[in-house]
Order: sequence, then C-alpha cells, then structure tokens
Amino acid sequence: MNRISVNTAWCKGCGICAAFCPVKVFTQERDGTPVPEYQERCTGCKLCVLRCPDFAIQLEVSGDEPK
Amino acid sequence: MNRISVNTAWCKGCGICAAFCPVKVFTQERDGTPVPEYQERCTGCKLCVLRCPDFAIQLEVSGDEPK
Amino acid sequence: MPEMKYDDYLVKSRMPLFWCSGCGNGIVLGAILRAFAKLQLDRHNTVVVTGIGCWGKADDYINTNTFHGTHGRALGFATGIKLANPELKVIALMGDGDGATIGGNHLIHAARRNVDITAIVVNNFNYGMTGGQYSGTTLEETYTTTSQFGHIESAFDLCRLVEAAGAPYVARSHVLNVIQLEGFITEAIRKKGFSFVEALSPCPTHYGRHNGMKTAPKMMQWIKENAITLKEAEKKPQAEWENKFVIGKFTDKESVDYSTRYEAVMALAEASVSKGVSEREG
Amino acid sequence: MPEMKYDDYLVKSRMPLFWCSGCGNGIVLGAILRAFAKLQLDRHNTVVVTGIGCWGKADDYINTNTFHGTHGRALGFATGIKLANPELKVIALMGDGDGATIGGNHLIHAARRNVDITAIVVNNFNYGMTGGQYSGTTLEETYTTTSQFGHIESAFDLCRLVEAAGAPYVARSHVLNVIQLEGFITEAIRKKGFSFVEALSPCPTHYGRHNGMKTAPKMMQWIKENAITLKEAEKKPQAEWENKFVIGKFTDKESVDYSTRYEAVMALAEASVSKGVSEREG
Amino acid sequence: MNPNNSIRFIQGNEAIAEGAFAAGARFYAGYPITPSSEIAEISSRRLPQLGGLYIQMEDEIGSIAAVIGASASGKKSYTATSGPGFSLMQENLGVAVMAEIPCVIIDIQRSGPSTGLATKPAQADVMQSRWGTHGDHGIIVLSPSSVQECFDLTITAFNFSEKYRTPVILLADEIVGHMKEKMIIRKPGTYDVTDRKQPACDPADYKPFQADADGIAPLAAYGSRFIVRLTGSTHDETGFPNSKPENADKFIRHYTDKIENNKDDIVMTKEYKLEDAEFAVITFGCSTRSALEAMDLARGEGIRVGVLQLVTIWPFADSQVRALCSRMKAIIVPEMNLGQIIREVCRVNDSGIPVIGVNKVNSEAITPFEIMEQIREVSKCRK
Amino acid sequence: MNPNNSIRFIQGNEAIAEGAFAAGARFYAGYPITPSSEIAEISSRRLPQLGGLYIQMEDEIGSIAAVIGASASGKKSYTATSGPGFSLMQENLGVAVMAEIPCVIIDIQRSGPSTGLATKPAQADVMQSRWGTHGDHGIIVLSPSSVQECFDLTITAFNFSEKYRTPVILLADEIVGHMKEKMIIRKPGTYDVTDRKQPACDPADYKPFQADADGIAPLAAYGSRFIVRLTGSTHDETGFPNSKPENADKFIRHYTDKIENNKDDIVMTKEYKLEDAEFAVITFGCSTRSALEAMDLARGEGIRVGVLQLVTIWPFADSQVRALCSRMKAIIVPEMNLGQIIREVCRVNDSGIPVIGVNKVNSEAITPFEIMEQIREVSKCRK
Amino acid sequence: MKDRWEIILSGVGGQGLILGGSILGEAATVYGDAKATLTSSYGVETRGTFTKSDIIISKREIYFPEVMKADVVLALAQAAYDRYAGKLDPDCLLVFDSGTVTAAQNVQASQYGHPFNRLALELGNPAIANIIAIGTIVGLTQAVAREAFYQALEARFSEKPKAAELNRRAFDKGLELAGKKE
Amino acid sequence: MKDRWEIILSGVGGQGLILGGSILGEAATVYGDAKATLTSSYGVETRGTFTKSDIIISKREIYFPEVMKADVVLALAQAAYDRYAGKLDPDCLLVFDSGTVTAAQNVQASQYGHPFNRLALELGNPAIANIIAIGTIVGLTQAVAREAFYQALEARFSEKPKAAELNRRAFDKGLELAGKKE
Ligand SMILES: Cc1ncc(C[n+]2csc(CCOP(=O)(O)OP(=O)(O)O)c2C)c(N)n1
Ligand SMILES: Cc1ncc(C[n+]2csc(CCOP(=O)(O)OP(=O)(O)O)c2C)c(N)n1
Ligand code: SF4
Ligand code: SF4
Ligand code: SF4
Ligand code: SF4
Ligand code: SF4
Ligand code: SF4
Ligand SMILES: [Mg+2]
Ligand SMILES: [Mg+2]
Repeated sequence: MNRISVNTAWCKGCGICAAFCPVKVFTQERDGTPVPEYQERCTGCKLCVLRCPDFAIQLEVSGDEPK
Repeated sequence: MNRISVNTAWCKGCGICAAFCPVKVFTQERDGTPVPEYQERCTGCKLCVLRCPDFAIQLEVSGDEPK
Repeated sequence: MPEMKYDDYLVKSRMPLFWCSGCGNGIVLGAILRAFAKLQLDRHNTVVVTGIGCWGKADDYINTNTFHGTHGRALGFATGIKLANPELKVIALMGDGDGATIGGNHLIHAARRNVDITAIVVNNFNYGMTGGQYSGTTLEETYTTTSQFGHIESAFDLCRLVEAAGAPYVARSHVLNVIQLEGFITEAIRKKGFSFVEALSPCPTHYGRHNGMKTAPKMMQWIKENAITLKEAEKKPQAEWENKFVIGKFTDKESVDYSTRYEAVMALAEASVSKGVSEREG
Repeated sequence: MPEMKYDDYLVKSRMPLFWCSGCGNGIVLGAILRAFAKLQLDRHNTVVVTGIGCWGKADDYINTNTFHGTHGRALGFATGIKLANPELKVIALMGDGDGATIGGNHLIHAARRNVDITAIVVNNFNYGMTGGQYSGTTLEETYTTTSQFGHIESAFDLCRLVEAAGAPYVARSHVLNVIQLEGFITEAIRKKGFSFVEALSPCPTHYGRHNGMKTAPKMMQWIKENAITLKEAEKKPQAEWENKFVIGKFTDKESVDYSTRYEAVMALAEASVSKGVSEREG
Repeated sequence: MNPNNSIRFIQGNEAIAEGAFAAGARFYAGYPITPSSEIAEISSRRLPQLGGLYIQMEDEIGSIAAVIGASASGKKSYTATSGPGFSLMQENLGVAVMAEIPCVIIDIQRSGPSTGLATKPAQADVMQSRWGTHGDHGIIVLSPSSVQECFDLTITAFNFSEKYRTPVILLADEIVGHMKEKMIIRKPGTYDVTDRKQPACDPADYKPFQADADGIAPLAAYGSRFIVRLTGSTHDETGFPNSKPENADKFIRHYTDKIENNKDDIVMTKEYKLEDAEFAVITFGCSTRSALEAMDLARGEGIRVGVLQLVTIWPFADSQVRALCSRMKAIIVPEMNLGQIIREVCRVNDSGIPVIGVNKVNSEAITPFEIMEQIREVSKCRK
Repeated sequence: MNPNNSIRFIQGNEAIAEGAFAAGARFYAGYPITPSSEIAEISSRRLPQLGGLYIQMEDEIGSIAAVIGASASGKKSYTATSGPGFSLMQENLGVAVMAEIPCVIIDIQRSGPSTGLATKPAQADVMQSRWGTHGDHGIIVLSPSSVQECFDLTITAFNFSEKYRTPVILLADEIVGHMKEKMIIRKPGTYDVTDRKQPACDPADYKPFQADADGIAPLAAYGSRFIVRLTGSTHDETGFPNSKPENADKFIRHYTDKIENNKDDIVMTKEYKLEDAEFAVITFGCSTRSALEAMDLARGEGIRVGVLQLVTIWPFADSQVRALCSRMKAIIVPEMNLGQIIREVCRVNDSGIPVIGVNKVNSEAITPFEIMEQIREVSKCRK
Repeated sequence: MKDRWEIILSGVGGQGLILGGSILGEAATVYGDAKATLTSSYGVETRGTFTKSDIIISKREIYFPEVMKADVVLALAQAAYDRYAGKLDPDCLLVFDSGTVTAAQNVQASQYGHPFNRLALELGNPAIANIIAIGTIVGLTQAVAREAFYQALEARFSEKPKAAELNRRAFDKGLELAGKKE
Repeated sequence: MKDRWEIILSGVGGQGLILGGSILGEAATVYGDAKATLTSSYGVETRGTFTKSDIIISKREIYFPEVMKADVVLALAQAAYDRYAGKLDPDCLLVFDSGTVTAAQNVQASQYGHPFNRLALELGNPAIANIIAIGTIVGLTQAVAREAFYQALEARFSEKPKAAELNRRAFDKGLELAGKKE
C-alpha cells in the first residue's frame, strides 16, 4: 500500500488534496488538515503531491524508492 | 485649365508634389521649389495638394469653385 | 456654427511648419484636419492630446483645445480628459517612440479598456526629435544613430498588437495613400470606443538618410514598394507578406465604450446609497 | 554536480510558505522547482528575478541567485542580467498586476526583442498583495475591492498579446493541470529566446472571496470549468470559446535570440575598429 | 438616523477620502499601494455614488496623467499612493506644475527606500515631496497629524490647489493613515470650498496662462466656451511654445513665486504652549503626537517645552521658525527619517541655538520617551 | 599616428562616454533624450567594439533596471538621461541604493520643469539628485565644469560607485555636455580604476549584504561561485527579507552612513585664489566657468575674490563651506536655478555672513558680468 | 474611575481584533463622549502570525496613539500571551483565552483567563470570541458604557439583524465573565 | 599678436558652422598649443533658422565659453548679419557672405564681404562655403597656424581623400581672400 504523510507544520488545510484526489483518499479535520483515511484506495498518481501548494504531502509508492 | 499655385513661404522644396504627380506637371528649381511647368496636363486629381506636407499647394480646378 | 473648412482648424499664424522638408507629419496633419472638417467637429468640444516628439508638435498647428504633456503619456492624459467629460472628442497624436515604445503600456491598456479615444500614431521608424535613434518599430537590419551596425531587434506590428489588446477599430495606411489614410482617420474619430490608426511616414532627415533614402519621395516610394494590402495579404501565404507593411483595416467591431459601461456602475452605485454605506475594515 | 532533486532548490528554512491557505502560488512554485530539477539547472548559473506581489515573493523560497526589484520591472532587471552574461538562465516570476498591468510594456518589448528569458506570470485575476483590487486581467462583471459594482473592463488575453508582440514561445495552463504546467515551464526554460507561460491560479482570499469562491478548490474548479483546450477551441466557432480560458501552447517557433544576434554586432564593430573611429558631429 | 452621525471613528485614509468628497473632488485615478489602498477602495465605492468617476490606471504614471487630464476637463481630481508610486509620479507632477493644473496627490509614507517595508510607517518623503521632480518649481505640501486633520487638510489641499492652480501634496504617513480616531465629518456649509477662477473675458481673448493681478490665471475647462491650450513645455500666456529667454524666466519664476508670494495664506502652523517655553519641539505629521505627549511629560518634570507643528511643510515656515529660534534655548526636531526637516530648521536658524534631531528609522513610531530624553539632555546643558 | 593622439577637442558628452570606457564600463542601457543623446550614440558605436553591450530600453524605467541588472551580473554599467528621464528613474534608483548595486547615472540637465526647453541648459536638478527617490538614503553626486572634468569625474563616479557599492550620479548640464573643449584622454595606467570588492570567504558562507570592517560588503556577480540574493525590499545580511525594527534601523542608516562616514574621501572641491580672498563664490558645474571669469574681473578691480568649486555636490561639503563662511565677508552663490545649493550654504553658515544668490533661469548661461555685479554690490556694503 | 485606558488586543491574524477594537472605539467616541484611538500593527508577513491592536480610550486628548503603559492586555493566542505576560505591571489586567493559552507562573498582572474560543463555539460561531473577550474587558474596566457598546454593535450590523443579535449575546457573555477570575 | 580670439560663427542651420568651428578648435588644440572652446546654440526650433557657434581660442585658460566681446563675427546669412552688425566694436572683424547678405551702412566693425557661397559652388561643392570663410578668418587673424588647420582637415577626412583635398582648396581660397577687402 502507498503511504501518504502530511507535514502538518507546512500544511494549511486548504483542502486541495482532498477535493481533487481522483479516488477520494482524504477526509479533513475541522481545521482542514487532511487525513489519508482511505489510503488503500490510493493509486499513487501523485496529483495530491504535485497540487499541494505547501509542499506538505509525501507519498511513498509501495515498491518505489522513497522520494 | 486647372490653376496650381505654390505658396513659397510655406513650401520647403521637398519634391513630393513633383515626384508623385501622376502626370508629371511639376519641374523643380535648384532649391526644390516646384514649378507647375506642364499645368495643362493637370487632371485636377488634387493628390499634390493632399500630399504636400506643408499645405503649400493651392489648386483651382477649372469650373470648380476656388477652394 | 458656420461650416468649418479644413484650414479653419489650422493655426496659420505659426506656419510654415516646424518640421523638416519632406517630413510626412504635415501630410498626416492635413488628413486629420480634413477629417475634422468632414465631421464638422466643434473646436470647443475637441481636445487634441499630443506626446513629445516631432509628431508630438502637431498640436502647435491645431486650433482646437490641446494638451501637450510628456513623452509617452498622451493616452494617460487623454483617458482622464475623456472620462471626466464623455462629451468631448479626444484625439491622441503620438509618434512610434512616444506611442508604442515608451508609451506601449498605455496603448494596450487604453485599447483593452475601450476608452473612446482616437489614437493616431505616425510611425516613421525612429525617434525623429532626438536625432534618429531606433524605436520599437525600427526595422531589423536597418541603420539608425544607435544601430550603426544594423538593428538586431524585430519591429512591432503595432496594428496586430493593438488588436490583440482588444481595440475595436484598428487600421494602417501610409502618407502616400493619403486619401485612404484620411478615410481611416475619419472612421476612427467617428467610432465610439478606442480606435487606432497607424500612419507610415517618412523621416528623410534621419531614418531616410541612414538608410539610403535622403529624400522624402524616396522614402515614400520605399514604403509603397514594401506595402501590401490586407486583402492581397490574406490571399497569400504568410511568408510572402510577413516582412511587408500590411495596409488596411484590421478590425472594426462593436464594443461598448468605457464611459457607457460606467453609466451602469453609477446606476448601481446610486441604488446602493439608499441601502446605506456599511463600513469596511481597512 | 550531484543530481539535484526539486526540493534541493527549495529554501526549507523559510517554510511554511508565507502565502494564504490554498493560494495557487505554491503549486506553481512546485512546478518550477521540478522543472529546474528536470533540467538540472546549476543554481550558480540561474537567476530568478521577481516583481512585487504575493507571487513576487516566490524568490524567498528558491535558493538560486535571486533578484527582487520593484513592482512591474522584473523584465527590465532580467534583461540587464541576461545580456550582461548570456550564460545565465534567467527566469522572471511576475503576477498579473506586476507582469501585465504596470509591467505590460516591459513584457511586450522583451517579447519583441526576444531576449532569452523565461517569464512566468501567475494570473490570479487581481492584486493579491494589496488586498484584491482589479488588475488588467480581472474578468468583466466580476467583483474586487475596487470594482464593487462589477468590473467594466475587458481582461487581457495575455497569451495573445505576448504572441502579437513577437514572443517565440507562449503557453497557458492552470494549477489544477499541474503536470501540463510543469511541462510548459520546462519547455519554456529550455527554449532559447523569450518564452512566456501564464498560469491561471486561485487567490481564494480576495478574488475568490469576492466572487463566491471562498476556498481554493472552488476557485480551481471554476477555472477548470471555464477552460477549453486550444485544440478543442480551434475546432469550434470563436463565439463558443472567446469567454473561456484557452489552455495550451500558442506558439513555439524558431527565432534567434537577442544575445546571439548581438554577436553579429560585435563582429561588425570589431571590424570597424581597424578602420578607425571617425568623429561624429553632436 | 443617529443624531451624532457627523462624529465618526475612522481611519485617516478614510477621512482623507471623505475630505476629498467634501471638497468637491469627483475624479480619482490611481494604482493601489500599501498603505494607501483604502483611499482607492473607498473612492471606488463612493465616487460613483456621487456622480464621480473612479478608475485604476495601468500604473502611477498613467494615474497622475489621468488625474491631470480630468482636472483639465474641469473635475477636481486626486490620486493616492506611497513612496514607490510617488517616485513614479514625479515626471508628470512637473506637468501639473508647468501647465498649472490643480490636483491633489496623497502620499501615505511608508518605510523605504525602494520597496522597503510596505506596511510600516516613515516620514522620509519630506524632501522628495519638495524636490522630487526635475527643474525649478514651487509646491504646496500639507501634513496631517490626526484623523481630523486628514479630513480638514484634504479639503484645504483641494482649496489651495484650485486657488493657486497648482498641484498640492498631502503628505501623510502609515500611522496617521491607518489609525482610527474620533473625528467629525463636517457638514457642507461649515467649511470653505474654493473653485478655480473662471475667465470673465471674451472667449476670443482668453489666454490660459495670462495671470490676473493676483498672479493666477483663470482656467477654463475643456468643453467650455473657451479654447484651452495646455502644455508641459515652456510656453507663453497663450499656451503656445515660446523659447525666448525672457519668457522662460518669467514662467519658471512664476511657478515658485505664486507660492512663495502667498506664504501668509499657505503656511499653516499650530503652536502648543510656546508662550512660556524655553525649548521647542518642531514637528509634523505623526510625530506631532509624540511631541505633544513629550511636551506634557517634560512639563511634568518642570521643563518648559512647547511644540510648533508644521501643518504646511512646504513652503517651509521660514519666518515662524526663524522667530522661534531667536526665542528658544534649543530646538528639538523629531522625525521618522534621518534628518530632513531639521535641515530647513538649521537653514533659518540665524540665532545659532542648538538644533537637535530625534531620528528614528526602524519603522516604529518615535515614542514620547525618546523625545523626552533629548529634552532632558538639552535642558541639563542649558540650565 | 598622431603623437598628440591623447589630446582631443571634443564635447563634454563625448568625454563622459570616453570616461566610462576608461573606467571599464561595458554596459549601457538607456533611452535617448536631449541633451544627453550623444552619450548613447557614442556608446552604441564604441561599446560593441570594446566587447560591451549597448541596448535601448523601452523607457528610462527599464533602462535603469537593466543597468542595475547588468551590474549585478558583474558588468560596470551606466545610463545617461536628462530631467524627464531622470524623474522616471527615481523609483529604481532606490533599488540600486537598497540592493547596493554600483552603477552610474548621468543627468545632463536641461531647462525644466516638465518638458521645458529640451535644448537649453539649467542646473535645477541639484536637489532632485539628492532627494528624488522616496525614503531615506545617501547618494554621491559629482558635477563637472569642463570637458576634462567630464572625462575625469566619470572615471571617479565609477570608482566611487564600485568602492561604496552605491549608485553615483554625474550631474552635468547642457552647456558642459555640448561644449567642445581641449582635453586629454588619459591613457590606461595613468588613472585609478576601482573594481568592486569580491568575497574572499567560502561560498557557503557568503552573505551579499554582510559588510566588512570598512562598512562595505563584497559583491559577487551572478554566475560566479557565489550565490547572490539581491533585493530592494528590507533585508538582512543574507538578502532575505527581514522586517525586524533593529534590522530596518541598521540598514537604513547604513545607506546614508557609508557615504557620510567617507566624506573625507568623497567630497572633492577645488579652490581658486581663496588664500587672500575676502569674498568667495561657491559654485559648481557650468557656472564655475562664469565664477572664475568673474573672479578675474573682480581682482582686476581690486576686489579680493576667490572661488570654491563643489566638484562633489552630494554629500555636501559641510565642513569646507562652514570653514569658508567663517573666513569670508560674504559669499555669492551663482546657480542656473532659483536657489538650491544656496540652501545648503545657508544651512552651514554658522557665522551669519551674507550669502547672496545669483539665480538665472531664463535658459541662458550666467554671465561673468552678472556675478561681477553682485560682487561689486557686496564689496561696497562691506567696505 | 480611571479616565484613560490603554488596552492591547493581541492574538494571531484573523481573530477579528481590529474589528473588536473598532467597535470599542466607536462605542467610546460615537456613542460615548470619550476620545479614542486605534492603531494596529499591519505586516505583509502577519497572515496567521502575531498581530496586535492598541486602543486608547480617554476623556482627555490622546496624543501618542500607541500604548505606553498597558492597563489591559488581551491575549487570544499563546504567542501573544508570551510576548506580554512577563512585562506587565501589577495594576495591569491580563485577559487571555484559557482554552488555547497556557498561563505562566510569575506574572505580576492580574490574570483573567476564560475559554473565549470555546465559549464562542458554544454560542454558535467561533468568530465572536473577540467580542466575548471585549465584553469581559468592558465589564472589568467600564472603559465604555455598555449601552454605548450595544449601540455601536447595532449600527455596525444594522443590515444583519442575526449577526447583531449574536454579537450582543457574545458581549453579554463577556460582561458576565468579568469578575469571575478562573 | 592677440593671445585670445573670441569668434562668432553665425548663419542658418545646415551651413556647417559647427563643423567649421570644430575643425578650427582641433587646429588650435590638437595641432596647435592653444586652448579652445566651442559652444553652439542648439534648439528644436532652429532647423533652417538662425544658428550660431561661439569659438574662443586662447593661450590662457578659457573660463566662460561664450563670446563676451567678439573679435570676429562670421555672418553667412542675412538674419545672422542683421543680428550682429550694429552691435560690434570698431576693432571687430565682420566677415560676411557678400552674395547673400546686403551689408548695412553704419557698421563700426571692419567689414570683409566675400561671396563664399558662390565661390564654394565654383570650387564644386556648396557645402564648403564654411571652410572658405574660416580660411578667410584664419588669414585675417592668424588665430591658428595654417599648418595646424591642414592637419586638422587631414585627420578629419582621413578616410575621404577627395573631401580632404576639396576642403584644403577651400581653406586656401579663404586664406587668399583674407586681406582683400571688397
Ligand atoms: C521621459 C522622456 N524620455 C525621453 C525624451 C526625449 N524624447 C523626446 S521626443 C523622443 C522620441 C520621439 O520619437 P517619436 O515618438 O517616434 O516621434 P518623432 O519625433 O519620430 O515624430 C524622445 C526620446 C523625453 N522628452 N522624455
Ligand atoms: C510602483 C508600485 N506601485 C504599487 C505597488 C503596490 N503593489 C505591491 S504588489 C501589487 C499588486 C500585486 O498584484 P499581482 O502582481 O497580480 O501579484 P499577486 O499579489 O496577485 O500575486 C501592488 C499594486 C508597489 N509595490 N509599487
Ligand atoms: S493540499 Fe497541502 S496544504 Fe492543502 S490541505 Fe492538502 S496537504 Fe494541506
Ligand atoms: S497519489 Fe493520487 S490517488 Fe493517491 S492520494 Fe494522492 S491524489 Fe489520491
Ligand atoms: S510637396 Fe509641398 S512642400 Fe514639397 S515641394 Fe511640393 S509644394 Fe513644396
Ligand atoms: S492635381 Fe493631380 S494632376 Fe494636377 S498637379 Fe496635382 S497631382 Fe498633378
Ligand atoms: S526629424 Fe524626421 S520626423 Fe522630425 S521633422 Fe524632421 S523629418 Fe520629420
Ligand atoms: S492574497 Fe491571494 S495571491 Fe496573495 S497569498 Fe493570499 S491567496 Fe495568494
Ligand atoms: Mg518616430
Ligand atoms: Mg495577481
């Protein structure tokens, strides 16, 4: 399974990752902080990483080298 | 016959009237001042009037009201 | 008002013109004054705004209201003049340096805003007034006092630029085609909205002299020989005309001008007054 | 040089970013840094030049050489930087206000001159930094702090404008299309000559809030819904897309850049030295 | 309706906008910049309500150009900016001087030079406001120290501008511009509004630069019965260019003289407890507030301090300051800059008394204590 | 070859261009304007011969921006303009101050304000050259009075600029710029050329605004081994933004201090017959020539007059002028403006001696006779 | 009664402190007969970071508009609390959000901690914590009359009766807390 | 021999007066051991209208670079002649083009009229009237050495031997005229 981690020190809870994840991996806390609730669905498309305006998402695609 | 007169106080002898008169009505003096040597050829097209950059040419087209 | 003839707009007391022998500016001036006469403009309701340059001295010979400001800023002044009194006819006369080099930003923004001003740029391919340095319309590989080894920049296609900026009326002619030029100017002034006319014109003293065309007729001939009508150009592949002066009317479309649009703002604003002004946080 | 990863160009010590939650600037920044990594740019030979605005603060997070000048003038500084040392990779980051409103003239002239600079404009449709006033790209009928009754000006189509000014590389994308955006930026940097990339981006804090899109996802969705690809647009009549954001690569043509052309000037100049300098009259 | 509706608790910037409306201004062209943008935003909402026009131009150069143009069309016009924008306006400010076109330029000073610290205060454009544009000229500069003065002096700025056919600069600062304070929006009729003189002559005889006996030429508007020729080039009475030396001399002197000759009217100062003072603080703008507080602190310690507030900064209050110098033991000049007004004080200090600056440029207000410290210092030496 | 080839009979403008080449300048960006355009034209021909670059930008704003940028890339850079263009450059001049980027701006003064009389001389940008840009700053301004000084001072301008990492203004005027005169083109090696200090530290430790003990920070070029961060916003040593008050204070003072603290090096004056003088003429630029001629006329009449030429206008020669005032019976200050330098003279005139201006703004040079007249006047009163 | 109050309202950007200060100022000046000034530290870099406003309410002329010696400090965030707590005199009132701020030990000022943010949420809107806190300050100081504050609220929310009502309840809540030292 | 000459060269734009003055200055300074200054009245409005240059040649330092008291005036056009003729001292030399200028009666200066323009045409180029006139001035004044003038001409036209030759002939013609009072 791909591992998604959110750097909460950098994340501002904008909700972009959650809104545009093609497979709806994220839920959000009250303050917007994303929670990769359904990590198992993750296809590893990395769109959330690329679209996070705050460099706050790290994705380890299973089998991949950690990036 | 059309009557062409050149206001020599305004004319700067640029030669535009002479160069572009379709029927070559003008000759020029040494200093460029145009002379309507072949006035009889004049078709009254007024191009010389319109193209003179110094408002120096008056044309009375025969039969016309003087303008 | 008695009928105005073209030379009723001319300041005869300042003749002869300050411009060099053969300078095309006088031809454009004539075309403008005849357009004024054709439209029977009221001198009191007309403001001629000029920039700084040889062509920028045109207002010295026009007896309407005038404003002669700074180099490149004619359209800034003109915008204020027009918007403060939308009844005025405002005509801005600018050189290629003035209107399109230092003044390029005001040009594209005025076009975008569609302020009802007629801008007439005399493009003589260089800065005449300061002694013939290159401008934004100087042609590649030609010579000026500051491109003595041949100019290495491309020239603007001003009409294309102003069209891309959104102007609803855009046309180009040259001084030899004075009748066409006068026609474009007349249409442009009549147009409600931003209208732009470019007049290609000789500066025999500088650009001509540095490029083997010491006399005005020579330089006019050169312009003519390098010109192609828009109609012709449209029929041919781009490669055949892209280095030529395309002559014609590029745009003439409907577009509501700024002052008219502003009326809607005023109406909404008035309506909002009754609702009371709510304070905003700074 | 060890291989650079995208975040090797990031100034991590200054994180978190100064920008608002959901501001698209960070997405564009990411795309740029990844392009840098893809091209393995040498930090020492790269200069990022920024204007003033929210996007203008991007240089705070990039650890190449930087120049942060005045509002609207990034391309002026960049031109000097590049021409004085043609070996440098020069990237100018500008906002829509910065790069296309106050800075419009530098933009079109840099495009015309074909100086080898990559200009990346983040168009968020307003002046973010100063609190959300309208800019030259604010859409008609939308609301900003200074168009509270609805904006009455048309927005520039920046790509069309820059293309008309002569730029050899012109492309537009938006931050949701971040992969495409990164691709355009990479191509643009690689391009020798003036290249221009416009990135449509949300400013949820101001433009979004004033137009019913308080959150970044909403504003991004809106951009997406109003976008059409260049290919699609080309197939349809203009009326169907002229009010849409056309996304794609508008121009990618060959054109010799300024520095290369200047080499010819130097060669001719050197040749002229041997002939002796003849004095000119002032 | 609230019976107190003329009392407001608002920002200096808002009071400036209200002052402009009250003075009859109906045209704003500008380009937003911190810390002046509120003036733009309020104007964008209120001007169309008042039948006026708000436009954002592509830059500050176009903004002041449009303001000048609109004024030539007869509308009282203004713009607001801060240092970087004010620098950009300098060239066209000269047009307003040369073509003698009334307009008001508001500079809300911020910490500079260059982009500096956009949201932080300073008082460092004092000399620029006098000398920023090239060539010889005179100019009127007023500086408010409170929200009430923001309102009142904006009206005065328009009045001077119209009366003397000259650009007037309202030189405020971030502190005064962004501070909220109690103030009174005066009702129309309770203050003077000056409109530019109109020609009384036959239209055929009108010359837009022909001064009346009072030294000021009537200015007709475009679109009136008069033909108006305006220019930033050297011209004669008619508005046509004229390069004769005697003409250049006449007009260049005129731009300065029409202001210098009317200093009695233009130079405004406020005096606080100067009657019995031994030491004076000469101040302006936001620093006035620190000076007044320091004055009270000093008097609490038995040091007889008074304050002279320069409401009009330019033309400089030469005679008032000269006279003050001759009466005081020392003068203190606090400024949020490295010493600009103090140069002028020194210039007219014929008495040779000590003139000491309190200069602060760390982007924070000068505190009363900092001034107090200097007062204590000089009072020690001089006792 | 002509053995005298280093003697030339050329214009001031040409000498300025030659001075720039001699100083090692290799980048010019500008926008033509009378009466400075010859500098552009000569540079456009000569720079490519010298391996340098000439570019005309779209306006003066872009010109000074490109000059600053090119200097950051390591090329000595300059531009030339006149009043209207100089006004437009003011905003970006502040960038050069703030980012501490060496460059030379040449202002060939003409009759203004505004467009004025483009081909006529004036000396009316003196105060503007000091105060034209917003915010506190120091600046170096040199003013040549002869064609030889045009050459020499242009070299000095570049040297100061490089030495102090600051923009330097060469403030000439139409008379000096367009006058032809005998002068010597000095051969390389016969004059000093200063290049900016380069960092000696490890690239990892380099901070572009970290001053050495001499108060000046080394400036590496873009493309070198050092990473260079430059900015016109308030920054700290690293070039990153820093809005702490103590940081703002430090740097804003620095821009003035690095110049004021080096006045001994920077302030240059020339003295003529001051040893036995009772009256002094303080002058600069083209008016120096009239002053010297007047001095000789006066001495012919037995009046002991000397001349102090301010070669460096800014920073002002406070101590030199103050000392002079204490020795003279009266001072005369001729200027082609309505009184700019005279304000500074009055500021430091602690002795209270009469200071009299000879001010001419009709666009013609001040004649020696006009100065002579004032000399006669004061010598009468004082005898 | 003191005739001059120097109050600092501090927290992080977005907590509505300027708004709160403004209403307080309006209450004092437009609906009371005092003078007042409000200054705020603006900064491009203050989005979500430390921010403060100084409000001075006085019967006499107010010259220097910044707090010289605080009579009241409101700290709605830890950063704000930490900046001031140690520096205050014993006669100063330090009002803070007890929900988000961990109070320090050796503070000389009289401390009044209340969970303003939580209470605001309870009242239905997190954005009104500022008004509750200001209510507490008004209750503690009587710097402005309650009635005047009500009027100021009403005027400001004249077009939004719901918001007016909510703010009024928040203010009342604050008043109620005043005196309850936690 | 005078050690200072103040010379005015006047005419209308395009007559090559600045060029003539420059060569004179070069002769004096580069190829002679004098000092010299040349100032010209520029004007946007001087195209084809009155124009003048002041050239001062002196063994001593030259301070004020404009003519204070003319020793020589050259007038190549009527407008130029009219401006000066009446104002000159008896010891001034007034050199004018007798072909285009009608001389006045009560002129105190010594007048030297020659048909410079016509002579130039005869030599084959109307543009060298200026050099003929300057030749006359040099002949009359010895303000610069002939040899120096030749050198200056040569240097200036080093790449155009034909022009050099023509100008040299023009100069010689002028020298020849010097002394021949018409
Ligand atoms: C700010 C400023 N920069 C430069 C100038 C100098 N200047 C006057 S006219 C001109 C160029 C004129 O060229 P153009 O606009 O093409 O007009 P033309 O003379 O060719 O008709 C320049 C550079 C100026 N007056 N103001
Ligand atoms: C000469 C000048 N005018 C105005 C400003 C104020 N200002 C700073 S940023 C900005 C607008 C920023 O808008 P944009 O360029 O679109 O960038 P964004 O903040 O939206 O990213 C303005 C007007 C300035 N700094 N300098
Ligand atoms: S996109 Fe990034 S900043 Fe936004 S909520 Fe997701 S992780 Fe946080
Ligand atoms: S990598 Fe793609 S699928 Fe996985 S969480 Fe991110 S956006 Fe969703
Ligand atoms: S076109 Fe006009 S100015 Fe030219 S020669 Fe003919 S008449 Fe004279
Ligand atoms: S009117 Fe026509 S035909 Fe007659 S002279 Fe003029 S140009 Fe020639
Ligand atoms: S210089 Fe050129 S543009 Fe100017 S008047 Fe002469 S010909 Fe016309
Ligand atoms: S104001 Fe807009 S552009 Fe600026 S950081 Fe916030 S969201 Fe981004
Ligand atoms: Mg031109
Ligand atoms: Mg933006």
